[in-house]
Amino acid sequence: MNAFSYIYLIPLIPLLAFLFLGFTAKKIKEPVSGYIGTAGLLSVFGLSLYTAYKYFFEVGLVNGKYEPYKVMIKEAWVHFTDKLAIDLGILIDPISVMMLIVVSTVSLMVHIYSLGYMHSDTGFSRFYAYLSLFTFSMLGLVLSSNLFMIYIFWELVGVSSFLLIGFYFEKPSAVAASKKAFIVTRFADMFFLIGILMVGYFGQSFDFETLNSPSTYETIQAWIVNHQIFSFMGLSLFTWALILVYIGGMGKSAMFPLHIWLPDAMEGPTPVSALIHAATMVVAGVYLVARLFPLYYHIEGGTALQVVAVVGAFSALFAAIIALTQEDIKRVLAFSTMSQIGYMMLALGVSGFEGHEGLGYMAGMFHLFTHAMFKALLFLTAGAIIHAVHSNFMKDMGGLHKYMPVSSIVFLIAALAISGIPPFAGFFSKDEILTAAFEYNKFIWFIGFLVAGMTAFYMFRLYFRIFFNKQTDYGDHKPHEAPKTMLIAMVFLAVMTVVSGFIPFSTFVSADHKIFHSHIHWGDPLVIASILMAASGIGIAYLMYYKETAYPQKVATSMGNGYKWAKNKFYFDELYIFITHKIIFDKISKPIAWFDRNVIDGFMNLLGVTVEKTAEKIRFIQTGRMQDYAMYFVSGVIAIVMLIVYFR
Amino acid sequence: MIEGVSLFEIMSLTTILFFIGIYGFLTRTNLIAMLMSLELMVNAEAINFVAINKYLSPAVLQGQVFSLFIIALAAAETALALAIILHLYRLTTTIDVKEVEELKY
Amino acid sequence: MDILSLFVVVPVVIVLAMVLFTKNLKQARMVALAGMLMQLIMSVNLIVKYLNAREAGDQSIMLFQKNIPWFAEFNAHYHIGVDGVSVLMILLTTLIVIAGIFVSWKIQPLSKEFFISLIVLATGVYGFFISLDLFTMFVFYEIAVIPMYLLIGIWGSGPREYAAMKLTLMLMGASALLLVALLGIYFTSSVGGQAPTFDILELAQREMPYDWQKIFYPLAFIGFGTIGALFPFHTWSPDGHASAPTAVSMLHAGVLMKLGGYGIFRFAMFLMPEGALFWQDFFLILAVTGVTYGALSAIQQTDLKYINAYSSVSHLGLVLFALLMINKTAWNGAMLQSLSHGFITALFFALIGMIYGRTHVRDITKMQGMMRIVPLLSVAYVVAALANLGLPGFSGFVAEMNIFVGGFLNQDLYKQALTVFAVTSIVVTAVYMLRLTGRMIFGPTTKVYTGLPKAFWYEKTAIAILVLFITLIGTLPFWWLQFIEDSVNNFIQPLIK
Amino acid sequence: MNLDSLMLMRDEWFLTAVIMLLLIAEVLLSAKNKKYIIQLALILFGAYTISAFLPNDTGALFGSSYKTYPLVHYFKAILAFGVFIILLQSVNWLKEKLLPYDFTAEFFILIFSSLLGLNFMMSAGDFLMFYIGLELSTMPIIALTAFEFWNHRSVEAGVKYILLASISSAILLFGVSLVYATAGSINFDVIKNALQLPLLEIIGLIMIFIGIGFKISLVPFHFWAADVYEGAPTVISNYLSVISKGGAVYVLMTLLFVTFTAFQKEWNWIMYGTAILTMVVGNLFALRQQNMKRFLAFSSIAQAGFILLAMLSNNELGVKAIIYFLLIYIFSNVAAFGVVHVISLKTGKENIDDYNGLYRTNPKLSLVLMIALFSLAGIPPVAGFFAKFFLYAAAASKGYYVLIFIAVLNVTVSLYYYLLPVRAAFLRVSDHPIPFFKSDNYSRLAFIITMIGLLVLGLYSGVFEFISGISNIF
Amino acid sequence: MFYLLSAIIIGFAVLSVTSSKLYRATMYLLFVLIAVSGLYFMLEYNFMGAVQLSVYAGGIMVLFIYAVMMTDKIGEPMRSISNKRKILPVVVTIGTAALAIYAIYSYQGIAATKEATVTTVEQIGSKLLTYEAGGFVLPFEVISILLLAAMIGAIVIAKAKKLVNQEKN
Repeated sequence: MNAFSYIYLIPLIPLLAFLFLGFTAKKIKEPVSGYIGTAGLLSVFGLSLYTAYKYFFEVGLVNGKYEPYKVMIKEAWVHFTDKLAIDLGILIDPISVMMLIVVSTVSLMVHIYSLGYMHSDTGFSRFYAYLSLFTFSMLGLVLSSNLFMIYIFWELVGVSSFLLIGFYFEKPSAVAASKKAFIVTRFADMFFLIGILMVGYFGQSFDFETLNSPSTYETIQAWIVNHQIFSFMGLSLFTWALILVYIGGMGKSAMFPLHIWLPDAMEGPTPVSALIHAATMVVAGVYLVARLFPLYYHIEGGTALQVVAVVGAFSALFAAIIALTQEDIKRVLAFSTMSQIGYMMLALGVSGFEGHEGLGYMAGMFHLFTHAMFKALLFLTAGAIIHAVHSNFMKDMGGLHKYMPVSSIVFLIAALAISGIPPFAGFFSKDEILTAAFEYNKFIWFIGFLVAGMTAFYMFRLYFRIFFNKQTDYGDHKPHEAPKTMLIAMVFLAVMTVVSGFIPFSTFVSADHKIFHSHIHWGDPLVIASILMAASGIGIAYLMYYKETAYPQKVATSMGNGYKWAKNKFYFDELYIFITHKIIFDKISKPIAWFDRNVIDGFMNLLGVTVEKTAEKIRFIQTGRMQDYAMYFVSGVIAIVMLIVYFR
Repeated sequence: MIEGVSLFEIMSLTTILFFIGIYGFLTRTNLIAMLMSLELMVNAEAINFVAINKYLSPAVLQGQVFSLFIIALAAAETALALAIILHLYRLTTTIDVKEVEELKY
Repeated sequence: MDILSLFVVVPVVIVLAMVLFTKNLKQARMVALAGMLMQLIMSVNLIVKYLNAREAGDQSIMLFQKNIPWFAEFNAHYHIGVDGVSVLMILLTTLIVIAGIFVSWKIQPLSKEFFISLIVLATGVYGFFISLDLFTMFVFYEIAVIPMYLLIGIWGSGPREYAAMKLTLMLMGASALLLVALLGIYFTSSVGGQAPTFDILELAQREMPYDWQKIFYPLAFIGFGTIGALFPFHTWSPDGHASAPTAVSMLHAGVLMKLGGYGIFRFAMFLMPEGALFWQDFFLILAVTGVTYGALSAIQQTDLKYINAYSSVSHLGLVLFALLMINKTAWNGAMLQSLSHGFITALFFALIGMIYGRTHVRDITKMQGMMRIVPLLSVAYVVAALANLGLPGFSGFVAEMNIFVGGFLNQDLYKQALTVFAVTSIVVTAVYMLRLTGRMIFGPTTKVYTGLPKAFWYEKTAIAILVLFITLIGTLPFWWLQFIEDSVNNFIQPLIK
Repeated sequence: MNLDSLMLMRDEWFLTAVIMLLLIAEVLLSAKNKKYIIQLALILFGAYTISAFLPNDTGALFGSSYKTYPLVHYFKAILAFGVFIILLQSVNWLKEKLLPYDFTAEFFILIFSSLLGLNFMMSAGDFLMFYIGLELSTMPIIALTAFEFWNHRSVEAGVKYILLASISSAILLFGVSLVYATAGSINFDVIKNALQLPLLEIIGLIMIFIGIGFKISLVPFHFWAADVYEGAPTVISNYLSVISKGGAVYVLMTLLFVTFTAFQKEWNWIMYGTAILTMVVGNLFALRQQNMKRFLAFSSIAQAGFILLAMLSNNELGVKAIIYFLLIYIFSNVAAFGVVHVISLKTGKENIDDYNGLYRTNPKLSLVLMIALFSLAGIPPVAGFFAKFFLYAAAASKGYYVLIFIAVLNVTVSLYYYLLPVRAAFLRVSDHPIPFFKSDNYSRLAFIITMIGLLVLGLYSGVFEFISGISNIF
Repeated sequence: MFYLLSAIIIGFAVLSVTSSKLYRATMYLLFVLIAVSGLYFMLEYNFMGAVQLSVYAGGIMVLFIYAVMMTDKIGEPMRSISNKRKILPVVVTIGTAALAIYAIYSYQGIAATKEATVTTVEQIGSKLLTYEAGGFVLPFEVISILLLAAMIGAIVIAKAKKLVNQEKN
C-alpha cells in the first residue's frame, strides 16, 4: 500500500457524522450535534493538513514533478465493460490536495461559525447533518479518481446544496430557490453526463490518470484527424464532449447563462452560502476543467479551452455589472462570486501547459484558493451582519461600524483582498491571472482589467453602505457583535486572507505538475495599472457611498434602462421562466398530457365504447320474430353457397 | 320411375314445393299456418327420397324406407308442435305469431 | 420438493390455509406474513445456494432445473430453473409482498380475501420468474394478472371498476398477442422434423425461420411490452395505479410491470434474435418516446399516483430502451433498473397510500408542508423522490448509468443520438419530482391536516425494508450486478453473434 | 350377431332400460311414493353413468348403421356425466315445481330419451340413424322447454324451438336428399368415397351443415338459442347449452374429419367465416345482456365459435382439443348455469344487477360463479384456459395465425362480459342483495364436482393424456 | 298425368301458403297431400302412397283441422304481413330455389336413370326387420322410443292446462 492508505477516512468521517446525525436527529439536542459535526470536521481538517504536508513536502515531489498517488477503494464498483468502469478510488495530486485544504478549512470554519449562527434554530441537528453530508460529497468530489465518480459526487453536492438552500422548508421562496438550483444544475449535469458518455466512448476510459496521459490524448487526436466526418459544426465530437463536460461545470459554477440559480440560492442559511455557494461547490466547475486540463489543452489545439476562457470572461463581466446594482448584500456577494469564478475560468482558459506558460492554470488554482478564503469570510461576515440587523438589504443597514467593529475590520480585509490591493491574498492571484491573460489575448485581459475595477467599486459600495453611510435607527433592537464562535471563524479566515497570498503557489500547483517559479514584478506596468484600477474603484465608491450622497441616484438615472436591466439581472429569470413554464410546460408538457389522456387513452376507450355501442346496436337484429330467424337461415344457405362457388 | 318424366323434373317440383313451404314459413302470421308450411317442406323431401331411390338406385331401398321414417317423424313432430301451440292458445287465446315475440334482443 | 417449486407451492399452501382456517383480519395477515417470511428465508437461501453453485463452478445457464412433463402430448413441460436475474427478481417479489402486507396491515373490508388475492398474484409472479417453459410461463403470467381485477375492483378507490376493467382487458389483450406469438414459436420450432417444444433452452438451440421471427417477434414484444408500459400501450397503468389499493399498486408497479422487461429479456429476444434485430430500430423509437413522453406527462399531473404512474412509464421505458440497445452494459442496466424501479416505486406507492390514508387527498395542490405533519413519511418521500431522479447512492443511479453508458457504447450514431434523447429524461424527472416535493412536502403547513397521526410501526417497517434495499443497490451495485451479468452473458449470446 | 356384439351397444341398451324402468315405476308407484322417483332416477342414472365409463370395444352393428369406438364411447360417458350433474342441480326444482304436478318421471324419461338420441346420433353410421337420433334428441327437449307450462316465456320458447328446429331439420333433410341424389347412398362409409362435389352436392352438404349448425347454434343459425335458453327452465337451458351442443359438435367433428374429408377445402372456408362470425356476434350480443340466462346463451354461442377453430385443423390434435374442450366446457357451463339456477329458484332473480353484493351474502356461490366464468373466459389455472389453449394450438398447427389472432381478441372482449357478473358479485354492494341461503345438498354436490373438475382437470394432465390416447378416429 | 299432379301440387301449395283464411289453407294443404300420394302411386311405390293418404291426409290433417277449429275464428281472415316485408322472403326463396334448380340441372349424374322396379310391401317389411347391412331394424326400434317420447311430451303439455287450473282453484 502507499503512504496515503488512511485517506479514505477523510470522506468517511463526515459521512458517518451525517448518518449518525441523520438517524438521531430527533434525539440529540443542540449543541451536541454541532459538536459532533465539528469534531468530525476537525479531524478531517487535521488529516487534510497532514496529507498536504506529507504530499507536498515528503513524498509527492519526484524529480521536480508531483507524482499522483491513487488509493483504490473498490475497483469496478460498477462494471460497464472491460475498459469502462466506475472505480471508487482516491486520486492525490496537487490540485486535489489543494482542494482538500480549501474544503476542510472552510467547512471547519463554517461548522464552528454555525454553532453560533444556528443557535436555537429548530433544525440545528438537521443542519449539521446536511453540512456533514455536503462536506462528504465535496471531499469525495475533489478526491475522485474517475470521471464517473466525480459525476456521482457532483450529484451529491447538488443534492446537499438543494437540501441546504431549502433548509427553511416552510418558506416558499426557499423551497423555490432550492428547486431552481437543483433543476438548473441538473440540466447542466445532463450535458455533463452526455459529455462523460462521449469521453468514455472515444477515450475508452473514465480514469483520470488514463485520460490525462499523453498516450490517450494523442490517440484521440490521431483519431480526430482520421475521422473528420465525426464532427459537428466544425468541431470534432471529442471537443464537443469536452464542451459538454464544461457545460456541467458551468452549471455548478454558475457561469453565464446557467447562473440564474446562484442569486436565489442565497435563500439558504448564510453559513451555507459561505461554504457551498462561495468557497467550495461553485468552484467545482473550475476544478473539473483543471482536472481534465491536459485533454482540454491538447485536443484540437485547445478549442474547448477557448470556450472556457470566453465564457469565463463574459461571466465575470456580466456578473460584475449586475453586482453593481444589487441591493441585497448576499446577492451582491453572489454575483461577485460568479464574477470571480469567471475569473478563474478565464485563467484556465488562457493557460498554457508547460512551465511558465502554465501560469494561467496556476493562477486560476491560486485564485480559487484565495477566493475561497476571502469570499467565505465575506459571507460569514455578511451572516454576522444579517444576524445582527435581521435583514438582507442595504437600505436597512448603515453605520454598523460602531456596533460591530470586528466584523467591520474583517470585512474590510476581505474587501481589500477581493479588490486586489496588496498585500492581501486576492492581489497576488488576480494579478497573475491578468498577466496570463495579457499574454494570451489583450481583449480578454481588458475585460479582466475592467472587472477588477468594478469589483473594487461594488465591494466598497457594499462596505461603505453597510458600515458607514447613513446612521440607521435600529430602535430598541440594537445590533451587536456576533458571538464568539462566529468571530473565531471570521478572524481565522481573515488571517488566512492576509497570509495566503504569500504562499509560493507555483511550486505546488501547475498544469504539468512540474515546479516552476513565478514572481510578481512590482514594476511591471500591468501590476501598477491593476492596482490603480482597484484603487480608483475604491475611490469612486468612497466618494459616492462613504456619506449619504445623491450621486448614486444620479448615476442610476443617467444610465437609464441600462441600470434597470442590470438591476433586474438582465431579465434572465424571466426568460427562463418563460422558457420553462410557457414553452416547456404549457406548450410541450401540457399537450402531451392532454394527448395521452385524450388521444391514446381516448383511443383505447374508444375501442371499448365502439364495441359496446356496436353491441347495443346489433342487439336489435334479434327481433324475437321466428320468421326473421328463419330468414337468416335461408340467407345463410345462399350466402355460404355463393361464397363457396366464388372461392372455388 | 315414371315414363317420360325425368328426375330433373321431379326434383324441380320438389324444390319448388320445398321453397313454397319456406316462403310460407317466412310470411305466415299464424303458428298453425307456419306448421302447415313445414308439412309442405317435409313432403317435398319425402318425394325427393322416393324419386331419387326409384330413379338412381332402385335396387337398394334406402330412400324409400327413409321417406317412411320421415312421415313418421313428421307426424310426431306435428303432434308435439300442435300440443304446444294449443297450450299457448289456452294461455293467451290466440295463435298469432306476435304472441311469441316476447323474448328478444 | 425442489427449492424452486416451493416458491410456488408455499404461497398456494398459504392461500389454502387462509381459505380454510382464518376468519378475520388479524389471523389472515399473520398467516400471510408468516408465509411470506418463509418465502423470504427461502429467497435468501436461494441466493446463498446460487452463489455457492456458481462458486463451485457450475456454469450451466440455469441452475436448479426441474423438468417434469406436463402435457406430454404438446411437449409442454413444467420446466423451472433460475439464473442470477430470476434470483434477484424472486427476492424483489418477496420483499415487496412483505412490505405490501405491512402496508395493508389494517385493510378493510374483506381483509382475508385481500390477502388471499395478493398471495395468488404473488404465486403467479414467482411462477413466471422461475419458468423456463413458454407454456408454464404463460400460465403463471395470466395467474398473476387476473387477481388484479378483484384487488383493484374491490379495494380500490375512485373509478375503480373502470380502472380494473381497463387494466384487465388491456393486459389480457396483450397476453392474447403473446399467446399467438407463443403458438407461433411452438409450431415453427419443429424444423427438421423435431417435435415442437415450449422449452426455451431447447428452442434457443433451434433456429426459428427468419420470416416467422419477423412476424412473431413484434407480437411477443408488444405482448410483454404492454405490461412493461410500452408507449403507446401504457394507458392502463395510470388509471390502474390511481385506483388500486396501496399494496396492489406497490406489487403491480414494483413487480408485475417487471414481467414485461423480464419476458422480453428471457423469452422474446432470446428466442427470436433475428426478429429482435430486425425490429430494433422501430421499437427503440417507441421506447425512447415512452421515456421522455412519460416524464413530460408527469409534469402536468397533480394526482400523486398519476405522477408516479407516468414516472413508471418513463422509467420502465428505459428498461425497454436498454433491452433494445442489445449490449451487455445496457442489459445489465435494464435488469438493474427493473430491480431498482421495483423498490423505488413500491416505496412511492406505499408512501402515497399512507399519506392518502391520513389526508384522503392525493392532489398535490391540496396539501402542503407535510414535513411538519408526518416527518418520517415526508423524509421517506424525499428519499424516494431523490432515488427516483437518479441520485447516486440510491439504486436508480447505477441502473440508469448502466443504461446510458450501454446505449452510448453502440457504434451506431442513431442509437447514440437516441441515448442522448433518453438522457434528457433525467432532467425532466428532476423537474416533476421536485415540483411534487416542493408542493407537498415542503412549504407552509396546510392547517386542516395538522394533528394527523405519525407513522405507525408497521408503516415504518415497510418503509425501512424498501429504503434499505434501495440504498443497498445504490451503494453496492457490484454485488447485485454479479447476478445480472451472469445471466445477461448467456442470454445476449444469440443476439450478438 | 350375438349377445356379445349387442353389448357393444350397451350404452344405449342401458339407457333404454333406465327409461323403461322409470316408466314402469311411474305406473306402479302410488301417488304418495311418487317423490321417490327422483332418487330412483338418480340412482339408476348414476349406475348408468358409472357403467358408461367402463371400457368398451370397437365395432359396428346393423350393417354399420351403428358404430362404436373408444372415443365415442367415452364421450357418451362424459355427456352422461354432465347430465348427471345437471340432474343433481335440478332436484330442488323438480321437488318444488314439478312434483306437485306429478311430472317428475316424465321429466326424467324425456331428458334420458334426449340423451339416448344424442348417443344414437353420435354413433350413427348412416344418415337415417343420424336423422332419427337428431330428432330423438331434439323432440323430448322441446317438450321439456315448454315444461314450465304455467310460464308464458317457457311456452314461447317451446314454440320457437319446435318451429325453428323443424325448419332446420327440414333443411337438413333436404340437404341429405341432395347428397343422397349425388352420392347414391345414405351410408357414411359409402358417401365418404363417393363425394364428387358437384354444385348440387355442395348445396346439400351446406344444408346439412346448417342443420347441425343450428344445433350447435352457430351464427347465423343461432337466433333461437338465446330466446329458448332464456325462456326454458334453467335446467333445460343448461342441458341445451352443453349436452345437446356437445353431441352436435361431436357429430359435426366426425362428419367433417371422417366422412366429408373430400369436402375439406370448402369446409375450411365455411368454418373460417363462421368461426369469426360466431365469435364476434356471440361476444357482441353477450356484451349488453342483463338476463343471466340470455347472457350465458350468447356466451355459449361464442364458445361454439372457438370450437370451430379446432374444426379447421382436421387432424388428431383437433380431435383431442375439441373433446377436451367439450369436457371442460361442460363443467364450466354447468357450474355457471347451476348458480343461476339456484339463485333464480330461490329468489326469482335472473338479472346481473340483482347479483350486486352477492359475495357478501353468499360467498361460496359467488366463488363458484367466478371460477366457472373464469373457466369460460379461459383464465388459468382454471381448466378453461387449457381447453382454449389447445383449441388455438389445433388451429395453429395448420397455420391459421390470423384466425387465432381474431380469436384471442375476442377472448379479450369476452373477458369483459365474463367479468360483469363477477363485478356485480364481488365489486359492488347493494342495498337489497340476494339474501343468504343454503343450497340443497344435491346442488352442493354438483357444485363440488364441477369445481373439482375445473381446478383439477387443467393442472392434472392425465385426463388429457387419456383423451389423446383414444382420439385417433381417422 | 305427372304434369297435372305437379300443377295441382304447386298450385294448391301456393294457395295454401297465401290464403288469408286458415281453414281454407288447411283444405288446400289436404289437396296437396293427396296429390303427393298420387305421385307416389305414379312412382310405383304404392305402400308409400297408402301411408301418405292414411297418415298424412288422414291423421295429420285431422289434427290440423281439429287444431284450426279449436283456435281459429272461422271466416275471419288472418293478419297478413305488409307487402314490403314480403319482398325479402320472395327474393330469398326464389333465389335459393333458382340456385337449387340450376344446381340440379347442372348435375349430370341425375340423368343416369335405372330401370323401374315396383316396391312391394314385403320388401319394405323385410327391410325394416333386417339387422344385416341394408336393414333398418335399428331405426325402426329407435323411432318407437321417439314416438313414445313425443307422445309423453305432448301428453304432459296437453295435461298441463288442466292442472294449472286445478291449482288455481
